[in-house]
Amino acid sequence: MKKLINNPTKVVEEMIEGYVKAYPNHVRQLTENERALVTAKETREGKVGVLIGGGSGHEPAFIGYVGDGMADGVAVGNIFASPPPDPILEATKVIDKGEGVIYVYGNYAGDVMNFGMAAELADLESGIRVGSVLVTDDVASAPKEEKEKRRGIAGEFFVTKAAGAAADKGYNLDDVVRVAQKANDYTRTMGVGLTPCSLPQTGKPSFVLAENEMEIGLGHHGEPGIEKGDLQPADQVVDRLVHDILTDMPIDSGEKVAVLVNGLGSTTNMELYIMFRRVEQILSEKGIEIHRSYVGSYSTSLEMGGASVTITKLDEELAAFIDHPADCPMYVQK
Amino acid sequence: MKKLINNPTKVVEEMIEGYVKAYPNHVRQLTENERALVTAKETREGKVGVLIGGGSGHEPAFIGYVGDGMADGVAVGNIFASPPPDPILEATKVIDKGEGVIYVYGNYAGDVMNFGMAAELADLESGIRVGSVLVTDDVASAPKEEKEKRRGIAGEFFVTKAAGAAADKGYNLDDVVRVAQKANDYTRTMGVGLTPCSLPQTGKPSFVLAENEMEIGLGHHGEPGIEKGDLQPADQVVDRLVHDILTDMPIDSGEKVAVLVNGLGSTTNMELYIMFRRVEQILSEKGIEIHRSYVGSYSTSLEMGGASVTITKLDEELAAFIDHPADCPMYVQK
Amino acid sequence: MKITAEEIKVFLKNVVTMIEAEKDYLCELDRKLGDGDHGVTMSIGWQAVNEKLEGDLKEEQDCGKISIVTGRTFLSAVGSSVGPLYATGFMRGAKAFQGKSELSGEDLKDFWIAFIEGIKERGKAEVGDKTMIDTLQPALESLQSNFGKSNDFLSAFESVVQAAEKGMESTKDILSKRGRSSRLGERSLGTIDPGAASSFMILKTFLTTIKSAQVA
Amino acid sequence: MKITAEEIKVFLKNVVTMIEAEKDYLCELDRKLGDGDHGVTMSIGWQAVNEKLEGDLKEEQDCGKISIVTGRTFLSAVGSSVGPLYATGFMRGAKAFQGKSELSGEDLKDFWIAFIEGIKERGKAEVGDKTMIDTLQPALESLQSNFGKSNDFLSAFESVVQAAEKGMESTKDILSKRGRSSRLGERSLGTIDPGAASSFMILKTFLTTIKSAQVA
Ligand SMILES: Nc1ncnc2c1ncn2[C@@H]1O[C@H](COP(=O)(O)OP(=O)(O)O)[C@@H](O)[C@H]1O
Ligand SMILES: Nc1ncnc2c1ncn2[C@@H]1O[C@H](COP(=O)(O)OP(=O)(O)O)[C@@H](O)[C@H]1O
Ligand SMILES: [Mg+2]
Ligand SMILES: [Mg+2]
Ligand SMILES: [Mg+2]
Ligand SMILES: [Mg+2]
Repeated sequence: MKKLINNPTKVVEEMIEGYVKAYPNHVRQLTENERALVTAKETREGKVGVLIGGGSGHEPAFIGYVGDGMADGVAVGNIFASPPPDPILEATKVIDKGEGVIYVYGNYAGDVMNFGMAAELADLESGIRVGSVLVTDDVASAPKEEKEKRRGIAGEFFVTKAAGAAADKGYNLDDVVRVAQKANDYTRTMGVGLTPCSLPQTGKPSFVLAENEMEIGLGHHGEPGIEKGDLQPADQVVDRLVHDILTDMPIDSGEKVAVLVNGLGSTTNMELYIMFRRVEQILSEKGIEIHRSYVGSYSTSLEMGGASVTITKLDEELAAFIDHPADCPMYVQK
Repeated sequence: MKKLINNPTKVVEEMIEGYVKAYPNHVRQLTENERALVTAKETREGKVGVLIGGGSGHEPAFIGYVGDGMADGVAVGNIFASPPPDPILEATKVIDKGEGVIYVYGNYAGDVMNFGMAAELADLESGIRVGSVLVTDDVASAPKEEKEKRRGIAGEFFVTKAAGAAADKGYNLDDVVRVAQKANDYTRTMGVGLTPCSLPQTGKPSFVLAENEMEIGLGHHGEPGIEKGDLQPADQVVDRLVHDILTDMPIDSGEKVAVLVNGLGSTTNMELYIMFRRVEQILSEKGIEIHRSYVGSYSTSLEMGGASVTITKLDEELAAFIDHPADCPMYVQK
Repeated sequence: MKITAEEIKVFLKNVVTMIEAEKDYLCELDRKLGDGDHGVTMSIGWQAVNEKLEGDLKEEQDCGKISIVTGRTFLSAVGSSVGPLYATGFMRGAKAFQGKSELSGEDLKDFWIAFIEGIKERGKAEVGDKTMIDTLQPALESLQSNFGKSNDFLSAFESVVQAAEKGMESTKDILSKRGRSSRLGERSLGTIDPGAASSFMILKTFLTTIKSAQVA
Repeated sequence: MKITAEEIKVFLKNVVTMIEAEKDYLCELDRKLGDGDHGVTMSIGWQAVNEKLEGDLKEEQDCGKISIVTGRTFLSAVGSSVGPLYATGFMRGAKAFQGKSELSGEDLKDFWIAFIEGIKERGKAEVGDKTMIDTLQPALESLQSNFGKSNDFLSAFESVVQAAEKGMESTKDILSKRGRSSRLGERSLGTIDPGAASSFMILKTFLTTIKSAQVA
């Protein structure tokens, strides 16, 4: 696949360099570790730090979500690979303002180990309290009985948003963790893949689907999904995705939700709006109230084709946090 | 090409339906014409109305840029086709607050004729004064001596922003037109295409490039460009694009600019940041000050692969307008 | 010769059918030169006209009204470059048909002259710009001179279609200058302009329609 | 038997070379089961180790330090799943080498036991989870029983590599459960787990390295 890059082994470095140069008023690269970025503005004393991160290739996630009302720092891994403990630890030290730091990241073996090691080191070396919330929104990645094994995908946006808003409002670490954990518990995502992406270093497509095929539940890194089949019309695809979500997490008539229809990379906004149209039809038919909607490419898999639907149930507390303003390079909300 | 759609002949209708349902607090579809959208909030008496529009398939342009500080209304055409006069006219009537309306649109034969007819009708039928600014930022589309023949591409974002900010600040129609015209005169874009898009109704790729080919100056609708050649490293591509821009519009050391590195659809943010990195290197070497940067897919061509670089020279007036806040569904600036 | 309102509607119906058949070809031409949508645009516009023909216009006998509604409907459905162009053609042409349910050769000649003049005025393109004007201008000139000589519309229109075809073919050898296809390079050489093709096809469809009306 | 610090560095160098050769194959396995990057990750990590071998470690004679630096360097360069796993292996194994510039069979046995135990502790995977543990656990058991019997490290390690290979092969018949490849479907059947493959290759490279060290 053709890419506008210079050197496949330098893409992450050059990406970060460009990103930081583009948004110098928002983000700052740490001299201690070039894979650690924090907000350009120092955060206030006593604020719980919010740290996110994971592999690269999901932009605007995760680097795009550092800023007021969202994360205070991010650790950047290689493409589709967890960052090592060092940048996590260095960012942790900088964003800790005496009240501890929450790590919000997707539930992948690598991230669990690296963030876990960093959390231990932060405690041992610097006495920083770290709370962790692992995002497990991908319904397709494990059966309900093993929800704790599920992967984290687009729903991480809402979990980050909840944590970021709670921290911004002055909640203490335990409460920020509680809120983020609740957001994760209330969040489900189901996705569909159409066309593969390729790693710059291999140039090989991450999976193969025939010209008329789609795959339900395909992972955010091209991991195999749960069902391959003929490409269906958008409405039928959405029916399937929303059905699986609501089966896994029933929502009563009258309840409020936030919705994210997320594009994986090369899927157009036009298609995402058409998909959202159907999500809205289904939910409003069931009497479920859409409190706020997000439609766009919030968490990608390089240039993969496909999309996902995320639904987060909102109680009053979460609804307020979803409405909380944010000011990040790649996501601003008034 | 695989698309998540229902019916190829209904994509624009369903897209608008989904879009309006997703952002009911921001936009409203006119009952008089379903292809006309205006801000959900009534604009204030005496404010110059800003109307944008063009063919669909460029999302988030143009529908995404309706909101505070940007456009008050948008007319939505079929894919890659100018809207007819009706929705333009209906939107004009609604957003006119007694001080006239400015039309900002790309310089394409169809748009010129349709917006031109609408402007005539607005004057004849409703006595509404209309000023028009045609965006002509695409350096590749005509030589400098025939600048007025050039097409409008990604730079329309800056022209819309300037017009929207001026109108928001209470400028009168003549001044809004003057500002938008200045923004256009100070804006240049050069693009490169890598992979084609396909119209939902034909499914056929809009152009053919070999696996290692790129095309400089390829149009925003797949129109042939000025030069095909082997795909170059990102830095070399950017060098070429910026060189052509600066040759066409020399910028002195010490001058201020706004920069937009725009993805055409399937080009990743990672690649765009890598490209921005080079733009910044070139400009800072020349002593040109980047006042504000925008990196992302601001104006797409369905799922086309490729990117463009836009540079707008800023005097004090334009710099203030670039910094002006905005609150649109697909673009928020604090 | 006499052409009835029903025959005008048959002509329009024939255009609808013809465009569906030529849609892919017209897109193919536009992919080479422009944004690849000319067949789609024409199809959307003429399908909308078709709905009118089967609805509001079903009983309509005023050829002027038929032509105006055709133009307006086409324009509202498509926009694009050809929307204003063809719509202006039908709306200007309508003046020659106003209030008439039966049309003479003179009326038909006036219609097509106004049709083409309208398009020229709207688009301001010139011969050699590689647009439908390269088809329509020679057609116009042929109609003026041949109908003047013979006063036989049918035979004059035979020549018109021939001139139009030659004009259309000439666009192969011209660099693109207008519309979404306007550009610098030389890659446009060798391909017929899509609008030049569709306008030729419309003229040709008119010819075959009035010919079979004559026979019937 | 005696293994010198230089020979340990030769082993690490051989891993660097081996990984470059097997990079595509490891990615291919990971594309089938996971996110397709295992070869890339290993390559990035071992290239970083290679830089250390040619830099800071050039003169280093303390085998413990060499192993610690290898682990730390690998981890800082890659993160990922295998970063913490292999890094923990080298860092735990380092204890058996601490302060030594020459290693006995006993030291080597202790190293590999600590290496594997460290990975088990870090990843908490079990045999049958379709991970590198399916390679490493049989290797561990083989090492414990065979070295105990013979006290001949080389011949014991021959059996270790055989057991590791059998373990690696067994992952073909297991459904994925861990890492980025963890999922529901049955499509993972038939493919060797990439980490099971890379860990086998590392053990095998160690064997060939000490064999040629013996010969030399
Ligand atoms: N100014 C003009 N005058 C006459 N014909 C024009 C003009 N501009 C464009 N055209 C015609 O329109 C055709 C393109 O139509 P179409 O593809 O439907 O619209 P668009 O260019 O908006 O995509 C061209 O092939 C050309 O013949
Ligand atoms: N918890 C674990 N314990 C042992 N090995 C594991 C564990 N999780 C993953 N692995 C190994 O890591 C390998 C994948 O490594 P790699 O592709 O480099 O990392 P990632 O999964 O982060 O992309 C798997 O094939 C598996 O053998
Ligand atoms: Mg990975
Ligand atoms: Mg078009
Ligand atoms: Mg066209
Ligand atoms: Mg992997």
